[in-house]
Amino acid sequence: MRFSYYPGCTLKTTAAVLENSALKAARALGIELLEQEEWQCCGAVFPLTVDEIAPFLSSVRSLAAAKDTGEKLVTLCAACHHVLKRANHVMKTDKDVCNKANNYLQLPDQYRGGTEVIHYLELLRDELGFSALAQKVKKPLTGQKIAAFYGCLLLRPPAVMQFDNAENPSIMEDFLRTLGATAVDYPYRTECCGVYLSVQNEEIVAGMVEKIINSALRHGAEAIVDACPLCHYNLLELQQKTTHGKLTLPVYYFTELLEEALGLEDRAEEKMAI
Amino acid sequence: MKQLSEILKEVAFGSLSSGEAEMVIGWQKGPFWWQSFPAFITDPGGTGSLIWDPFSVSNLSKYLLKEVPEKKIALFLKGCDALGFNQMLRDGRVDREKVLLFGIPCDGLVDPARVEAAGLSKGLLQVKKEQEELIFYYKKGQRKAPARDFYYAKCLSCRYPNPVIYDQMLGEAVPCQPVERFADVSKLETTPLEERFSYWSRHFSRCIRCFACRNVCPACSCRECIFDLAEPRWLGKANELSETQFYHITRAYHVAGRCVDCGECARICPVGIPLAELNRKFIKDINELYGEYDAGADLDKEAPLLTFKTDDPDVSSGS
Amino acid sequence: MKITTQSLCGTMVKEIAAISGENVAKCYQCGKCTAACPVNMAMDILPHQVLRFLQLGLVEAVLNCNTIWICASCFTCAGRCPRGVDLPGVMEALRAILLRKRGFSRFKAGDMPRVLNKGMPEQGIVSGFRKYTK
Amino acid sequence: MRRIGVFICWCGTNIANTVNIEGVTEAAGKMPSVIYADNYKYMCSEIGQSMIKEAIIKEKLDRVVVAACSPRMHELTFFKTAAAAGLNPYLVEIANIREHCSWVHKDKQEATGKAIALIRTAVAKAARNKELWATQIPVECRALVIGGGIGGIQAALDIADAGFEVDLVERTPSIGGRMAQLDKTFPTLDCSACILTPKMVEVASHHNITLYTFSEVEKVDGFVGNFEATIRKKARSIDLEKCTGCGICWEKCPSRVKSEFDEALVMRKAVYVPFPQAVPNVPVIDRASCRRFTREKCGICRKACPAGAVNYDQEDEVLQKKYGAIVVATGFDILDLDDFGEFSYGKHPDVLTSLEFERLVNSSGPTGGRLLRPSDQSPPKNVVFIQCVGSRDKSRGKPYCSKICCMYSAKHAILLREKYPEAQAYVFYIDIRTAGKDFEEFHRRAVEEYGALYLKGSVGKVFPDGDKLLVKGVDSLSGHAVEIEADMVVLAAAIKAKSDAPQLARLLGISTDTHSFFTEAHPKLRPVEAHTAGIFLAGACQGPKDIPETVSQASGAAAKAIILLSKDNLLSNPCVSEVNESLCTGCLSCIKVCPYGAVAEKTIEEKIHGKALKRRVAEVNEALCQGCGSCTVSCRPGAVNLKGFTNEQIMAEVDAICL
Repeated sequence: MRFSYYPGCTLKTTAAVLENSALKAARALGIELLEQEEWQCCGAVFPLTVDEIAPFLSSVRSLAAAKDTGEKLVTLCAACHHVLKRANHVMKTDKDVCNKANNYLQLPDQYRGGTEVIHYLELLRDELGFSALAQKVKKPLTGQKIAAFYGCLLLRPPAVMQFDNAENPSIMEDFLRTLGATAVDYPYRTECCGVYLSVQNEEIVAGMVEKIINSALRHGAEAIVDACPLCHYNLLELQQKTTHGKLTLPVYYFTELLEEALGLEDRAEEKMAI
Repeated sequence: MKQLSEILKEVAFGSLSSGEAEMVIGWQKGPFWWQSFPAFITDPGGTGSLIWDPFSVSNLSKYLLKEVPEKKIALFLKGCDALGFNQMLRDGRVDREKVLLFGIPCDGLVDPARVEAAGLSKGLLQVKKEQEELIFYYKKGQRKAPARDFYYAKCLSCRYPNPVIYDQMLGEAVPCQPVERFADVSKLETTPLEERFSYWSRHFSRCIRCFACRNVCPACSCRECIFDLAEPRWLGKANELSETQFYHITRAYHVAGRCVDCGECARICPVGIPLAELNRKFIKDINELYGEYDAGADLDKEAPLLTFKTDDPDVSSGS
Repeated sequence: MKITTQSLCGTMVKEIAAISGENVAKCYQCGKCTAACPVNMAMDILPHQVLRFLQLGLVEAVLNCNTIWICASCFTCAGRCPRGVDLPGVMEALRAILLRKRGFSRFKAGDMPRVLNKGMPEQGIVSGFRKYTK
Repeated sequence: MRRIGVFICWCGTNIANTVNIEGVTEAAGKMPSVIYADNYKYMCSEIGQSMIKEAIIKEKLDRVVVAACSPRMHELTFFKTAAAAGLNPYLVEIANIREHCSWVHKDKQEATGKAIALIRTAVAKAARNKELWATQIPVECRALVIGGGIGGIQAALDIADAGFEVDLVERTPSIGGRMAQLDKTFPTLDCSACILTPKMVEVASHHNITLYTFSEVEKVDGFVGNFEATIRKKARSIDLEKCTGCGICWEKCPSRVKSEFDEALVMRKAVYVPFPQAVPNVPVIDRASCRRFTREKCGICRKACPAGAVNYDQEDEVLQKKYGAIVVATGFDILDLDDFGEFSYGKHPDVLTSLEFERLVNSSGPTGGRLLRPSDQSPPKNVVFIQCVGSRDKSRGKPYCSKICCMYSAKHAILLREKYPEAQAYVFYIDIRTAGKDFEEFHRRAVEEYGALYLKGSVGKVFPDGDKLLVKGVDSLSGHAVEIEADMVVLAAAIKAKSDAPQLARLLGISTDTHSFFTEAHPKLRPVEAHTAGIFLAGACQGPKDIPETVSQASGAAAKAIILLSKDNLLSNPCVSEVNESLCTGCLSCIKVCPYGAVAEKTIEEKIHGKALKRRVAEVNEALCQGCGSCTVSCRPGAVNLKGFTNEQIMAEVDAICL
């Protein structure tokens, strides 16, 4: 199985853990992820204004490059996935924007949304299959009660993202169960963590994180997993802030659990100890 | 391995002498190198004159409309002919029980105009095809050239070189290597409306109303064409451009969803009107609107323009 | 408050429609957006009221509120709106008017080191930068 | 040479103000074959009609053109006028110079020109009009009613009372439908069962009604006055004649499955009567869950039955019956709430649909009417009702208003207080719609006397929190986001068409709208008729409706059916298609496009080259044909023609406009 792979800036720096564990797991699963040459930053947020095309262009370059290889484009960072998937949708459905973008970029071939953008989790579910993944689990996470946190970017807006049932998703829970863990259901799993508001309004985000963490704890979670560097930062750093440094619920990227279940690496013991 | 033209003679002889067929429709050579005419043979002794060569372009199944058989008629079908035959079958114009079909794999036929354009026609006596090459025979000596260079444009975009219907297949199936067939249509679609109108007006103004396009078409199988009716008179007798346009547009509409894209209308036109382009525009539109559909390819598939579904959501009549 | 034809279809109203691509008349004020909004407690004008003000042509009122800066573009409202209104797009249009035309900037270069020191991921910094600055 | 008369109407000032009547009359007089042209202020009046009659006789007119309003309005009037003067009515042609001309134009000169063109067109067509004659079709004096809810019950009773035989076909084991599931009815708070049960019993005992429960209509052929239906009576596995309804069988039955009637809130047995007042009060064996049929063991009910009524070998019975009219009253379903995960429906037992709530307050329901929370069987104190869940929602639900939710939620708020005086109802609403007799008063009572708190706004999400449900919503009037700790949340889920409504529509040859509700022939003037003649609509299968509206429509549909059945013969519309066999090539495209199944294949024999040959051609069933013309446009050789609108006539019209 071979795919084009778009990493994004955060994965090369603050969220290197996410990328390293994902790539390691992919290799173990026989999935070839070819990092795109000369990828550019997706812009981190999808441009919601419809009167300018400049913010789309870097995404379109990556999408067009993937089309040239004929492979599906795999993303890992939730924000990059959101931006690329939506940009692709616009290219597919909005003739006007599509024409302008093509005119501007002067690509050798016109790009009209032909690439399929899939998230790493979708890759595991739809391309590899959770049942195939289950067979590769060497160290099942039996007995571990883990809460999945979806965040916004993978799920919404539902009509475009088509990731899962936006109000009642199950992909991450199915993933956790595949690894042998017990998935904890709690009502805040699809709420917003506060995203970039933590740049300026940390107190608002702290309040939102507190609700999420408390809800997960009340439902018996021993750890929480996410798929987005910014969710990860908010859940981890602002949890510590509200609890005055005491981490009540460890936070992991879903790929860290994958790595552990495949027997590639133990989660750092010291991390558990916090 | 036997030459296809030999096998063809054998099966023709066989079917006539066994009494399985009362007539064989095939091709025979005319006086010139480029002439391969339809032949109607009822005597087994006459089958020796049958041929299969790079000029056997006419679709023989259209003659079934004229011939009223008591026993079977045997005939030869190329890939394109088979689509046309199927369409006639779907339209209820031929009786499958009354025909014996010999399928012929065909990777393309030679356009005499291209031979002429290549300067090869002078003193030319005969053209034969061997593998991928054409051999041009002259009084003195012969010349060779790649066959594909001389094929009809319609053959280059052919997607069904092997017949989809037959009783007996003669020869080995040939590979399919079609070129994009909607390129001309797509190009025309992007030109401004006035330009397109003048493009077609220019072509239609040459029409001499010989109706060969209709007569050759396997989708034009009506017992009496509306353009031949005295009442109502759809088409005025005077040679008015607007009326000629009306004829051609109506013809295209009448074959819409049924045209098998054999390109015979354009090939036969004595004044070179690119009628196949008009048909292909319809095919392209139908494919885009209702999903891919190849008329004549699959008799079980619903024809898009002839399907009424009561579960299609109706738009309510409003206030 | 006086409502006039001029105030209802002023140039600003049209500009917001052009930038967001959204028609605020689609909103029938059910309040689902506000009810769904995870940050409504920090807003001075509630999301459904933003749309109501725009329906009334009261553009300045919404340009001066903190709501448009609190909106986190989490798309919860848009995902649940029964009328399919892209409220995050409207919020972005309002921010865009301030950032593009009025030289407004909520995130300044001087803020950068503070944010970086916190270990904030690049994704967050770029997002904030894109939302708060031209 | 024809002798055509043209009569131009002023329509008071409606036409005369915009069209130069004198100019038009003069122009008409010069048109080919027109030998007489005149005008009058009101052509449809007695005097106007007399003018036409006199002219037909005096001028020996053989064709008449009336230039007036739409043929929809007065075509029949002028047909009768012509007939009275001895002229075949189909020789009259109407030129619509009102709706198509004077009403839509301002410029008098242009409108006059257009009126002349329209008349020229009508004259050209009239010259080619032929005499047409309606034929008589006998009527089968029996009605079929599909669906045994309150709509079907009412229609069946009305038709039966008028003296006609009615077959009532109901898919489930009992008639009663949705109304049987309800506790009280708004706005009077009558007990639903108390007013419905007598009607159900009346159906069962009516000498003109034959009841087929646990039965389905499988096929309908034929046409108005002469339908032929195939009805499958599914095997009940219980002998209707022998069973006394004693109940021992279901007491003893060991299999338990979710009860459809109780909205899956409780279990029923595999042999069961859906509810105590069922008609007929005879159980059925649900073979899908019966051990006898699934595992080939058991047989307890047969052993236990004192009447020997249990028969495992019973087979489906298929009946063929003829009907003159059909009433469709198949009701509605509730929207599936899978896409509305924010309400936690299906995830938390105390989040209910309104219909489930209805069962919980119903004295014959799972809690004996005590209204207890499904989670812990405790009485709820705070109940939040949420309106428009999927209604008026073009994104995830249905764009239309479900019409009954405002009222039943007010009813629920009242019933809650009546059960538990301490309990508090909260109702989140977008708009309150109470446009029915005594509806607004009822709603106000819920607020003022029963203390329901209405909040204008929506609920964003329901967060299950311990044994409570935290409801986060908004009160948009105060401008505050609100949080309510609720014990129970009730969702007014949208009404939708039955999921198999499109299949039934196909079977009957009627049409559905984009939401699969059956469409009426005209939204205002023919609201109880389907597009297909002889088929009538009643109740929520045509769109969301409350009980009074359903009953009214059912009586309306019944009246229409009675009008039809009380005729010995029907006059057919002579404007139907005909096939010119010599032109027909037998491609049968016409069969494929005919919405009414009115075209069929036939084999003819003819001589070609001295040989007799068989050939297939198309044939039109004139009784089924509705004159829509689909076949004629699909016919390439022009072999199919619509009488009264032939290709020749239409070409003549086109030529008259263009040339």
